[in-house]
Amino acid sequence: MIQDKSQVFNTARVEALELDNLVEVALATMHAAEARTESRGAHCREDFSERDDVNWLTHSLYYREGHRLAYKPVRLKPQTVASFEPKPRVY
Amino acid sequence: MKFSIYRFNPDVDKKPYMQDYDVVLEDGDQMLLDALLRIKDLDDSLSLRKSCREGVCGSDSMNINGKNGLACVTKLSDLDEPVVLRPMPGLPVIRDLVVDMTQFFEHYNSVKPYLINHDAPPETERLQSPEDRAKLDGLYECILCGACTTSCPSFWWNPETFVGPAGLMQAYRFMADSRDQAMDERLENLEAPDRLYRCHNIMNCVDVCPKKLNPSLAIAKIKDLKFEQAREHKCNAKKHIEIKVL
Amino acid sequence: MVIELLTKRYPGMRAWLMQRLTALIMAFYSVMLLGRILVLQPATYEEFLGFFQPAWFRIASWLFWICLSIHAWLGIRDVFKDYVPNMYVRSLLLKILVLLLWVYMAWASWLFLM
Amino acid sequence: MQNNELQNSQKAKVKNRPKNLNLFTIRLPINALVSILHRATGCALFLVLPIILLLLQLSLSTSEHFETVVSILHSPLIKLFMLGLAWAFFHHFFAGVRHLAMDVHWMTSLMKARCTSKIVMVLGVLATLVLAVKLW
Repeated sequence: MIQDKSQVFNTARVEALELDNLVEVALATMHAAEARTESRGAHCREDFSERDDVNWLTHSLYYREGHRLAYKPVRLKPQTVASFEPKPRVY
Repeated sequence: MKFSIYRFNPDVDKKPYMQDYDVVLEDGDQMLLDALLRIKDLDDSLSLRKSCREGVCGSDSMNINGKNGLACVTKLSDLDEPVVLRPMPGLPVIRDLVVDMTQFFEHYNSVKPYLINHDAPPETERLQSPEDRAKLDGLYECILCGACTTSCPSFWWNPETFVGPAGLMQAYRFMADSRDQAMDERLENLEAPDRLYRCHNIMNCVDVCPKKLNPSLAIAKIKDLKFEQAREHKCNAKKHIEIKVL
Repeated sequence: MVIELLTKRYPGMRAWLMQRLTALIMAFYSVMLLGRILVLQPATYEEFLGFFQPAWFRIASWLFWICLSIHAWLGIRDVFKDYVPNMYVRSLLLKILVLLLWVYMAWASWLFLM
Repeated sequence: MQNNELQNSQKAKVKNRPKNLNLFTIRLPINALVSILHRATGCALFLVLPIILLLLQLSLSTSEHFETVVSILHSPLIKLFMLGLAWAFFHHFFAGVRHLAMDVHWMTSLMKARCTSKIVMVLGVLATLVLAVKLW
């Protein structure tokens, strides 16, 4: 509950609005991550430990209504530099 | 821990006043900013700027027990109680600990804090030798928190005209840059009697800088460049005459 | 090179440099004066007159006073700029300051050169 | 209309912003102390210029006047005043020398500047004390 009702530099209100956005982003991340059944980069899943470029070389798009997800292909033809083939990053 | 904090909300208050807080700290509260956030849990009407909480963004500069500094890098154990917190001196207070930095950034902008180079851009970056790069050490690190400028008496009394330590040090930062070509223009820009020469080496700026920089010395070096410029002009004038004679 | 910086082209540098140059001259004069007083220790009227008599000392003192006037003008002007925000009052005070300094200068010239 | 009023009230608020400039709440470091004393002593010295000129003129005019000046300078209160003045001179002198040194980048780091500030303070007082011993 915000006590501060001021119009001037009301950081309490700004932070409340920010929290709203943070929740939104957290939801989007959760749903998209849950749907992505593979592992790449920082996204690691114990149940799907392999990288899967055939099905998942794709952007995830999240829609708030009904937590719907859509997908968009990754553009692999950069304008100015040579393309870098997707492959597992192993060290 | 006891605090006494400057409060002013233009919506409610006619005049600023000091409000006392007694806050219970928890383990891990080491910096002043931690304590301020505890206070904000108790009283969300306390306004202050903050962002990175590690002395890089320069948002939470304030007057702490009479000395300007960043709340996030000021250790609680170093402070005498009650800790008196006030907004930075000499700038208009928007609310509580938040000051209006417009004037500060206008001065900063007035010294053209960017590289001026009229050569055609090369294929790659404009290169610099390690020695030339080293000349920028102690200058480029400024985070524009405003602690120096708002602790400077010359700025307090001449906020409209005096550029202030932060702006002047940035002016020198670009004069010292081997890639910059606007030395004459930059020196000319600071020649008006009150823009640069209001500095009286009081050194409050050096005293408070959270990055341990030395604007005072940078200002003295700008004056050196002035001498050099005058000498070069004379040499050039001589060359002119010699060419005419030839 | 220094001379050029004392022209109107560099108003800020000129004031700053003048303040330092006059300070330097006055510092040397002060040390000389103190030393002379300590060596000669004038106690009677005659001794004091003798102390003051040499032409070089009078001219040095006169030059000192010129430096003092410039130095005081620059210094007090800065003080007014800092603490007198009202432009009208400030310019009035500056005029009084100039007048005073000229009067002192005339007085000192009469004392030192006559 | 309402919007206008709101804007006007906002503008008024911006105009009436207070400044935190209560000098008693702001710490005065040693460097700043030496600096403000440099200014204060400078002003004091400027104010006594006519007195110095007057005394000089009197003591040069006749031997009677010279005696009067000497006796004036020997009264205890005046002596104290003269000592204060001497301190003002010495402080202004030493602080000025420090200024000149810093102009040529001598002793410009914070630690060194603090050190020279302390030296200036001590030298000013010391020189005055030496003079006091001489006078009494």
